[in-house]
Amino acid sequence: MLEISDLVCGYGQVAALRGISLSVGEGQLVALVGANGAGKSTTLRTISGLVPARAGSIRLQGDDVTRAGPQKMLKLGVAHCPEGRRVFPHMSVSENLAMGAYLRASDAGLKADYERIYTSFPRLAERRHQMAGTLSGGEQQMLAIGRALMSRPRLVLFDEPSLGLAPNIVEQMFAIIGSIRDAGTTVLLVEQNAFAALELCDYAYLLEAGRIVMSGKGADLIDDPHVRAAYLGS
Amino acid sequence: MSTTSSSAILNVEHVGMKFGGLTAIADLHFDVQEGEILSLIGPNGAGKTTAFNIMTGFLKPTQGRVLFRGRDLSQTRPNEIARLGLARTFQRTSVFADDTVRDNVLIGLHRFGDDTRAAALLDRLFPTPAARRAENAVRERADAIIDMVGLTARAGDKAGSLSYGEQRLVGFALALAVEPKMLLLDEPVSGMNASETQGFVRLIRKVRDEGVTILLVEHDMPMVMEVSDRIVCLNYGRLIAEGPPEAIRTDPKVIEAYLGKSAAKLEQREVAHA
Amino acid sequence: MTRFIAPLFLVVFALLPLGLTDPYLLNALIITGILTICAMSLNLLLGFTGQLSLGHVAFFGIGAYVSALTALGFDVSLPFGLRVTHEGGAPLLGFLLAILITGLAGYLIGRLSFRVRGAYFVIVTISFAEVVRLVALNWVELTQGPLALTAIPNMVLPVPGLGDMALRSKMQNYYLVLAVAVASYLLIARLVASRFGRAMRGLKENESLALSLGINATRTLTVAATISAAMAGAAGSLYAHYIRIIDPDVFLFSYTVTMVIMVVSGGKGTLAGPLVGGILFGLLPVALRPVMAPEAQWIVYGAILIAILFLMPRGIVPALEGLGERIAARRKAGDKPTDVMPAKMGANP
Amino acid sequence: MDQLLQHIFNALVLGGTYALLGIGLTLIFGIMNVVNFTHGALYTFGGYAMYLAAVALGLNFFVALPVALVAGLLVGAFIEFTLLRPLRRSDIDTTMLVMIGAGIIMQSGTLWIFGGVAKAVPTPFPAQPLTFGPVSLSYVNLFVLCAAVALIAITYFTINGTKLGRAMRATFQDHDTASLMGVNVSLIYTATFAIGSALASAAGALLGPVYVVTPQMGDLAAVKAFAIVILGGLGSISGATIGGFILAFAEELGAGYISSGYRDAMGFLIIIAVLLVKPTGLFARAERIG
Amino acid sequence: ADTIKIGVNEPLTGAFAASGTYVVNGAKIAADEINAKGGILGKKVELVIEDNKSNPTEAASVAEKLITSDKVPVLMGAWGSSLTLATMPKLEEYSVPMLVETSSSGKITTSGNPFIFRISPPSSVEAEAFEPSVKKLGLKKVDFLVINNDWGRGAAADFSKMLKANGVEVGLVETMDQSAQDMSAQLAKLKASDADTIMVTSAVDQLTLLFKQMAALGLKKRIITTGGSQNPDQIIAQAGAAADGTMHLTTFLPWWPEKTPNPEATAYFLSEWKKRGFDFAGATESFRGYDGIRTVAAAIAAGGGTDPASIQKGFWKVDFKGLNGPIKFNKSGPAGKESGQSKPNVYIIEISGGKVNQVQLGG
Ligand SMILES: Nc1ncnc2c1ncn2[C@@H]1O[C@H](COP(=O)(O)OP(=O)(O)OP(=O)(O)O)[C@@H](O)[C@H]1O
Ligand SMILES: Nc1ncnc2c1ncn2[C@@H]1O[C@H](COP(=O)(O)OP(=O)(O)OP(=O)(O)O)[C@@H](O)[C@H]1O
Ligand SMILES: [Mg+2]
Ligand SMILES: [Mg+2]
Repeated sequence: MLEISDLVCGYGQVAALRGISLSVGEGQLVALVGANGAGKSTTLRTISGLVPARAGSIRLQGDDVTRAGPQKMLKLGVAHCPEGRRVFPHMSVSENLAMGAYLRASDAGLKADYERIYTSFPRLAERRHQMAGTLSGGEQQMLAIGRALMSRPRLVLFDEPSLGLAPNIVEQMFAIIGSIRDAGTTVLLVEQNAFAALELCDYAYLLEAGRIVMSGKGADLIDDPHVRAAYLGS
Repeated sequence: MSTTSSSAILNVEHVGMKFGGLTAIADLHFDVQEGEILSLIGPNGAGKTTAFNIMTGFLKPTQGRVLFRGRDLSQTRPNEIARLGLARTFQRTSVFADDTVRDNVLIGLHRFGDDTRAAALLDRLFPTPAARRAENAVRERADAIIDMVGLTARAGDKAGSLSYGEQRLVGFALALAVEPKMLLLDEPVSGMNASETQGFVRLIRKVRDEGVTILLVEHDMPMVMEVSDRIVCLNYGRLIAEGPPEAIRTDPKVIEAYLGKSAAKLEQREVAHA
Repeated sequence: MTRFIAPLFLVVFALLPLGLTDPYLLNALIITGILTICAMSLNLLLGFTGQLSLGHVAFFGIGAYVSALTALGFDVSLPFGLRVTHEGGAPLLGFLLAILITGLAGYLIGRLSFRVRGAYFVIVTISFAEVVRLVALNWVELTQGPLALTAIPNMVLPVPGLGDMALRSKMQNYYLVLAVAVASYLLIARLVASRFGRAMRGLKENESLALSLGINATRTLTVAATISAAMAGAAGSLYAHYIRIIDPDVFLFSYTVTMVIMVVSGGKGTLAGPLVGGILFGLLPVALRPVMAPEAQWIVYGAILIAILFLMPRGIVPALEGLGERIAARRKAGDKPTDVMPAKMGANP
Repeated sequence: MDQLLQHIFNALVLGGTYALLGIGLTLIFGIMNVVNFTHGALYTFGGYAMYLAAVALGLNFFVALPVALVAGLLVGAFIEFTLLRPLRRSDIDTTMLVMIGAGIIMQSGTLWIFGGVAKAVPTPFPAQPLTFGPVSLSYVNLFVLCAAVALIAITYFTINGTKLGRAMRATFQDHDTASLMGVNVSLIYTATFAIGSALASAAGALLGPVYVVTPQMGDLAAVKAFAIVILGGLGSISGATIGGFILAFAEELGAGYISSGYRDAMGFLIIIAVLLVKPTGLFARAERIG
Repeated sequence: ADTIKIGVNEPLTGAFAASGTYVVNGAKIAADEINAKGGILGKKVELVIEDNKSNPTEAASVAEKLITSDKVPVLMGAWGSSLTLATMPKLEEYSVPMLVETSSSGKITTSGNPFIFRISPPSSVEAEAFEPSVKKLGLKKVDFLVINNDWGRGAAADFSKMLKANGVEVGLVETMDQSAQDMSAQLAKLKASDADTIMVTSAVDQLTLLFKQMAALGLKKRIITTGGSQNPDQIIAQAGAAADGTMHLTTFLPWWPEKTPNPEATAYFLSEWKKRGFDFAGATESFRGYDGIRTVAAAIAAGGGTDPASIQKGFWKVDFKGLNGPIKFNKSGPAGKESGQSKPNVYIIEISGGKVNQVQLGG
């Protein structure tokens, strides 16, 4: 579904990605792991069009979308749940969710989608009218996840969705990701909780200093001694 | 629950906090002993960050009070609390984004070698030799702190251009620059992977060994269980459990409200470690 | 590279009058110098603490009035049958009082308005300036209101061994302004380099983080506001004794706008910025005057302002600094090619 | 008593116009975070647009009004497109200065084109006032009040009740994330500035006929608009509306019963007083730390 | 030099741009007329016109520039009183005389500046001229509404003094900011007062607004404006019926050139004004620029030299008929350093039925 080849990009004079290639198959859950500053977030930002690519290409279902820009990507069904929550602070929880559904052409099924998110995260239901900026860190993270799902994407890019979530909510979150994958949505997942991500994914890439250094089935990476030492802490 | 004991560095006494109709903290009561690593855990929205905000003077509790080394903090402003030796980090990344990492730490060290002599004012206004010496000392100290958190390679980069995990380290370095007696860390390892977390644990231990008491808020349970001397668990702003890690891990109330199935995994890991 | 701007300016402007015979240009330089002092003082707030004062002219005006009234004397009756009379005294006393009283005003405004930040601070300062202007306009007994204070004496300086010297000539006034400007510059430069300067920077960028590091926001900002106000007050005093007549028009909002233009176009938060911006926008109207119609002068003035910001959004001095850095980086890269270039600030998403 | 009643009526009319000035600015300053020094110039522009449409082109008064409004919309879009767009990532002081430059150009341009002599715009309303006992109210003022209220209501609904309004708020809170939601951020920038400008222009077009049209008419209006916006809380339409009425009552009653010399000081004194009591402004946004 | 330079220091941009421009246009007519007749002392006059931006600091700088760079031996300016006051130290510094054409502040001629010669009336002169009419109009109690600057406050003070001396009660003194557009609060207060007459001092734009707002409030009292900056035709055009019944003290009667002290000159000035495509309404303001330059020319001729000192001496010898009466300077201010003040005629006109009528009450 998503095909990235030789992607290069950076900020100012900093090179963040030095030519990476990866592919995500339809309906797959692909994990991207790597150390702080490796360029994981940058990869996702480039796919969704927030950061322009300097070289290389991004193809979505065969079409070149390297310079499509965020709006176009969303129209093509790519949603990005950004790093660091990034909720709209002066809008209520429900308005934030409504922003997630901004591009949806029709309101059909909108109600059901709200309810689905509220049942997944009951805390959000409780706080429907609270300004998102005053939510606790974890509550904001739940909101960010819910918001990304509101567009009914075909491909979701999750950037550290477990960040700041309580252990029981983390589990729930992984369950949700598993279930949307099972429902046919493709997922590209960046996670520091590498163990959980590698367990859950169909395929994984390891990013170091802006280059892909390893890829394979999740289980294979878990067993790799380098990965164990550098990312799993054992 | 413990009452004010002589070795407690921080006493939280029946603190409550309401936002409009919402009770974020209800009658919170616990102590932190000098030199320990105490973790504060609890579900999202339980009131942990709010408790930090109260302890550091950013919020005034609607009820109760906090004592730091026996001193009531209710009328004390955040900057004064920092000067008393109680420093914190923030849950959301918080750095001086437009300055380099080194300048960040220098700002944090703005009181380094503080002295109230009248001559200090002169040093400020004229480039006396004493002023130059002080300036060199402060720069050395900054580099030492940066080295300690492992950011030496990025010391000259703008803090805002660092990756998320690196920015969290800058936040930690800033708190260290205050030379605190006690550190409040709000989710310090979020955004770090397991190996980076282990490095950070070593760092915390080192800081503690230098005599700094640590109160930790963190959702990374393996890390919490490993590093804590004692754990306090909150739910809906109330204390639901308090005790050593082993007790908390198996406490049914904590499992129900917070740990969920991960409790079982923690046990496995423990076994694997053993 | 930009380190040399200030010393260069000092040398050029110290020598300039020796080759300059046109009193009109000298007059323009004096007025520009006075406004540049104001700009430097505004920069202390806007550039280094990040607080925009759009009422800065209030301190300038208060300084002018205090100094003028000290020299001229006054006789006012207050409520409850009180009566205050002052005979009129030495202009130098007025200068010192102007600094003292505007500093005090700055302190009070700081105490009051630094309970709030950002936009709210802006409006408190505008409000303050407007209220002060209206007081100057309506308290006729003290200020003569719109009738203006006239016949303000020239500044008199005691010269050791020579007795008092009245600064009647332009040249004398020019060097007085230059001396005050140099003193202001040095004071700001030292402040900014000290830990007080670090505290200001911290507050400007992230206030709650700064607080958590023990930086006393209220005190730091109030001290900055006090010094800034006192400096503007000193400039006001110089103005009063040079122009020798003042009326409530010294509180015109357009003076504040001019100061802001000088600071931001030159580069706020840099030491040399207000100097460069001050000289440029102080002398630009003088340069435009002979070449075009009055309305066109303003249009060109506005267009030049916009053009500068389009080319150098952070101001002239930071742009020069950036240029210098890039040249240095290129030279270094030439020496030993490296893969990673030093980080440059990009937009932070 | 009669005098008080008259003051109250006056303040209501004045408050409506202040509120209209305030909401235009609250969009640009409060929501977009651009310190808009062209607001006064756009207000003046509205006055002259009305003059051109009604006097030079001879259009009907009620046709000329929307013409002026649309002209303001276009000028606003143009300013955003040419001046603000290239500086989108610059800081607030830089854009403020560019707006100062633009304001200077617009005002001097107006002076150059139209000269300094005031222009009057005739209205179709009867000159005789409506009288209720001791209180008089002119038809024009009544019309202006109604038009202002209608424009405020429409704006309020647009910002708080439509998808466009939501996208506007989202964009200026976090524009990268807004673009991830599929918002056409560039369009929103232009639209917001244009709508704010149209409101300023509408205020000028409505008040031009009540007063006279001069190149300086916007100066005082702009300062007051800033005060209103901040009194009411940044970015809040209802706050700006209430702020407008508070300012009007303060000025009217202050001038009536305290001193007309300090009339314009009243509003500012109120602001200082309010901030003393409530340092976050009347309608503060909830913020949190940590 | 083959020309005589006259510096003109007027507000061409900023708050007073309209008035300053009118004055300059009047001045140009005078200069062209003088040059067409061969100039003075055999030399043509050349106006050096500078904009003081309605800002006192600029006014002072402009004076400095005109004197030192352009080397003008004499100036005319600077419209507003604070603008004029700001230039005065410069005149002393360089010993160059200036003709003041518009400013009304008493201080200008009483502060001991011997380089000042004024043809516009300070409000005390106006009040004096109006005195005989007080009884005839039957004034009992008068309120004031004045612009909050030296001009308005000076008028309120001088007229109050004169009225009190004539047994007329003085009530409220309300002020308005020079840029204020909404005066309804002041008017509501004046409406509730028991005075029979309101004396108003302000410039034409604000007067227009006042009359409209008075009508809107149903305020019907006798209105008398002072200050000579009314442009009645502009008021009629812009305030319409609202201006009906208002009375105005003016110093020039362009409506009836034949009734003016110098009918031919008035007729010439008005025809030139029209020929150049200017608005008739501006004539009441611009005639001061015209008379001002003619006065300067007369001073040059009388002094017999083109240096500042001769011109200063010449001013004292000036005696000719301006558009509003004889121009001749009387001494004013502290002995030894007197300024010159000419005393123009003052007329009362009334607007009724959309027309200007002269009120013959004596005076
Ligand atoms: N806005 C920016 N300006 C300049 N450099 C940046 C910016 N954002 C990221 N970088 C740099 O790009 C590199 C990759 O950053 P990125 O955020 O993609 O890392 P990451 O893998 O997501 O790390 P983390 O796990 O800490 O989030 C880092 O070296 C970082 O310093
Ligand atoms: N300023 C505020 N206004 C309203 N509600 C608030 C405010 N600050 C916090 N809250 C609410 O109080 C509760 C406690 O928040 P707090 O940030 O302390 O939670 P937390 O325990 O730190 O959670 P997390 O683990 O998610 O960070 C949350 O439900 C939050 O929504
Ligand atoms: Mg990342
Ligand atoms: Mg928290």
